[in-house]
Amino acid sequence: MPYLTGLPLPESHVDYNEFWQGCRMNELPVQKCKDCGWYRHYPRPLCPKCYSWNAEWSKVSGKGMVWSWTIITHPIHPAVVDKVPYNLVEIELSEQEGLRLISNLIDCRPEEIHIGMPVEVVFEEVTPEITLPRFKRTS
Amino acid sequence: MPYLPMPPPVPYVESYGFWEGCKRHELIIQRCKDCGTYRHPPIPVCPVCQSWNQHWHKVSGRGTVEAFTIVTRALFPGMLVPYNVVRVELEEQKGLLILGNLIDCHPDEISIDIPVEVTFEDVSPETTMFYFRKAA
Amino acid sequence: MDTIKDKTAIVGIGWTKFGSVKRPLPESQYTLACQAILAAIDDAGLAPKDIDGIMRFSFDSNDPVRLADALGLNLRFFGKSMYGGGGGCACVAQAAAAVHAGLANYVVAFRALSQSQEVAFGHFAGQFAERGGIPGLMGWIVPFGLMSPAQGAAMTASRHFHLYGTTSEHLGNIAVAQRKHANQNPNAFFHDRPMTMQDYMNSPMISEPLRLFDCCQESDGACAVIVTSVERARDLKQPPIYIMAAAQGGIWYPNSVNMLDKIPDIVEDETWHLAQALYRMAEITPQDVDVAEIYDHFTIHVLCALESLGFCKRGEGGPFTEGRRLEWPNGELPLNTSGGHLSEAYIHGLNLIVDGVRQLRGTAPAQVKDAEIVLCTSGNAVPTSGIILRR
Amino acid sequence: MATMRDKYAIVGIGHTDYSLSSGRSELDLALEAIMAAIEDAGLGFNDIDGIVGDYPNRVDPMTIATALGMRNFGFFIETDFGGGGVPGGLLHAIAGIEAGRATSVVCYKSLNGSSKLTLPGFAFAVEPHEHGFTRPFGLLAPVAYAALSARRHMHQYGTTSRQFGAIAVACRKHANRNPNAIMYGEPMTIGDHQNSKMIADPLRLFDCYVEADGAAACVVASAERAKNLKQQPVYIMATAQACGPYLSRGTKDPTIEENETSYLAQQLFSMSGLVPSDLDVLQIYDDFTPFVLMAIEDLGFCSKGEGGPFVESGTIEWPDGKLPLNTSGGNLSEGCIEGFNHIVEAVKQLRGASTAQVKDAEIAMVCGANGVATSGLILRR
Repeated sequence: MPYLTGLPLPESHVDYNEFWQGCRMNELPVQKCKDCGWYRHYPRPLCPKCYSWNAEWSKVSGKGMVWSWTIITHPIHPAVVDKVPYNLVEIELSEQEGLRLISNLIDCRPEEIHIGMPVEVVFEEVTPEITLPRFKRTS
Repeated sequence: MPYLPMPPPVPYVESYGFWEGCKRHELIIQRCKDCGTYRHPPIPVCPVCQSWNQHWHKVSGRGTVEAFTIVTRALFPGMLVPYNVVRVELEEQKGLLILGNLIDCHPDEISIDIPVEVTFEDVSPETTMFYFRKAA
Repeated sequence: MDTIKDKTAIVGIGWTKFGSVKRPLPESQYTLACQAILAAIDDAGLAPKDIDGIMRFSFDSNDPVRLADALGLNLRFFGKSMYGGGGGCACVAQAAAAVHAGLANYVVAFRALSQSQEVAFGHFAGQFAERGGIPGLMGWIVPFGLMSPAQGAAMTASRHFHLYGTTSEHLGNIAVAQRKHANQNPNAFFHDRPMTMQDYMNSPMISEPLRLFDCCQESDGACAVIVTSVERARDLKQPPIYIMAAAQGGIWYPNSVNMLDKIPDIVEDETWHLAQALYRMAEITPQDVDVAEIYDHFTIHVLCALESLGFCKRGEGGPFTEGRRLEWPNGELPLNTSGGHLSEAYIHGLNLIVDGVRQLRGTAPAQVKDAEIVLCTSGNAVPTSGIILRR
Repeated sequence: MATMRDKYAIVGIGHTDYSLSSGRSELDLALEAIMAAIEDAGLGFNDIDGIVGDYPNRVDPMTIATALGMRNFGFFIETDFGGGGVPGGLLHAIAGIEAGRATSVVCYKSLNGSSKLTLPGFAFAVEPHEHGFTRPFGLLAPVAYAALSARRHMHQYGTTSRQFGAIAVACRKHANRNPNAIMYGEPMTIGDHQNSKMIADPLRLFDCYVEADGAAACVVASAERAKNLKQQPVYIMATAQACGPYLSRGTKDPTIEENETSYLAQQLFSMSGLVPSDLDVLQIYDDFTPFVLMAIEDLGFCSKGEGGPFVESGTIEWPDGKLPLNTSGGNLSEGCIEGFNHIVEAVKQLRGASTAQVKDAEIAMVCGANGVATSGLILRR
């Protein structure tokens, strides 16, 4: 059973489909500049550091640490009325400082979560089309 | 039956009064209590004298076709074409325009300046649409 | 009153490939915006870090944060024009105003569209059909089937025909002239598709009296221009194209549910007010204009604009289109020489500005000999805007 | 190099009642505030020749122009980016007037945040699709971004919830002098703050803005023109916008020294020739208390990480604090008019007409939302 269900899901979009296709194959592809090697997420048309249009979808390790976290205790949106409390984490991936993405921790009670804790990606299929990258503690 | 297979308007703060009037089969237009200017669509302030005093005034529903088009291409499946859209200038005030459809009227019979009068259609318990027909 | 006449200039222009709903481009609106902006920066001989201002369109999802993200920009000026196609020249006008006031040095005005991936304007009302009801002001028109700009334009046309005896041939003159220009322009969508008056008359009726070829396209693509001060312009790669005047025009209009169903009786309409402001600031008359880049969402609106802009009197727009007057190379007032929205691409007026600049640089696909002054306008039938450019 | 310092002034202000449920449309509210601002300036409706719209354009300037009987409106533009962009509306007005395009420009903001009596129009605008990277994980409202930033600030600098609370308490105290504040008559202690409902840990209910129905407006004109008008002019010493690559549409990293708000401060202080210690009163966009704390740091009123002790020291509390903050109650306690209420309050302070009047207030700063593209003003008597 996925950590959170019934929330708005990603729509197909030409700039982002590679990311979600990767997740379906249980991979975490992050856009990387082929010239200067800088990772960027969310995906962007070109590299804001060196202005190169050459980019690849680089499979990252999926390892990282909790950069920040919150416990949503109040239904801040109609979609989560029956879902609170839930955790929301921002993960910094080990590949690059500041390379962060939003996700959830699937195996932690609120009091167990702390900034800096090492985590790794797990993939949760929520529909046949969409698999979401979530995280668990690195044992 | 509505003239077109389209969803009804959703009344909003300024337009409730108008659509309530339609339910009573009355065409009522917002009018300035101070200078008497009619205005449509409704807005809170009189564009002529900036007064906030206004009331809903029942108009005759008579007017003339000011402009029209015959739509011949459907924009989505289920849209019946051809159909007409007319802009009617109500007799109460020059330039008092209201958009609608001319029912029971063949496209060839429609021309600018022909006299028309309002008619109403209860399309659902919640909604009464207003249309125009050629004046007798 | 002090004005900005000749105090700012367009120093860079950029554009992408153009596609359409029928022949889509694979790139997103985001990518297209970046392509066009970088092309303009390169054309000007600038670096991205020089750009410190952005003016975007209403309905353009490329907000300043997205562009700063993608292009590494540090912006101190950003804003948004309004009324869709009415706002193209307003983006340039406000960019010029910011530069003039010392609030920014190099401001980009751009438009990116992917009508194949996003909502195609001609069909946006389709979204209403699935709804339970029609909200807000749209509730006054959509339930009666007035759902697309073409249908609104048709209302204007029927009234103009009635009042002034205008004919379909008059509208056809505009479409045929612009197609001829597109045939000169390799980047025009209809470059390889000549069109005769007969072809125009045979094109399918969309909403009487307007035919398919009275309507602009639904396009994919982007255009961008860069505005700076004349002092900075002197040191850059391209010859500066001076902004003689930049203005907007809007009118008091009590029946303001706007689906481009303009009322052609009104002599002093939004474009008339715009014209007064433009000619006053530029200190020229319509007769001084060498090339007209007039916003062509629909042929009837071009015809109304020709009247409002003072090229002829209200009601005389029809006859004015006759005698190949609007046709390059020999016409007295070459119109939309890239093919415009009807035949090049619908980039919301920015492609008209780009072509206007090319005319003054002498690099237009259908170059008007010795063109010195170009008038560009944005969409009328809504609050509108315009600029006058010179070499 | 042109400078706009002191060349323009706010000559009129107006606002509606702020309430939880007005039963009125945004258009209705906007017109009341705009007409009040024009009357406050001693101008006629036909003297207005420019309108700066409120992003995301809830109320159409063409409709306003029609209602005001403006036969020709020749300057209209929209400031971008919601709460970040509001003070920037005045920047656009100044640019327009300086270009000879207008003489008296009205700026406004109208909201039905509480009763949601909005008037939907076209659905042309495309929602940024990158929402797909946040919504499926439950990042569905701004408060969640604020919570993630706040947690980072606490982790990095030892900032506490009580310190965030000090901002909320100060704003509430000020609101309790302002009869138009939604929280008027509802005092709040730090204890009340600490006991308020947790929304997104560490943020509690009283760390969040109060959604409101209401509208506010002002009229901008040249300093010369201002001299002959009804009100004592409030001069615009500096106005700026700021947006940079450091935002990256994610959570604001509070440790990054160079960010949108520091860039804004740099411009505001260089244009005005002032330093932070010159300011008498602050109006800082307060959607969530942590963002106010970060703004205080980024604007240079204290150094990075010292925002907590700074706000806890009482410095921001009227009447005794050295730098009273959001003296009308702000978005947190007066009601969220997306920061336009901050502009109105800054003007009242400089007119000597605030309900929490700072003695001899001469210079005020207005700062838009941070963590997004932002803008600000420095105003003087």
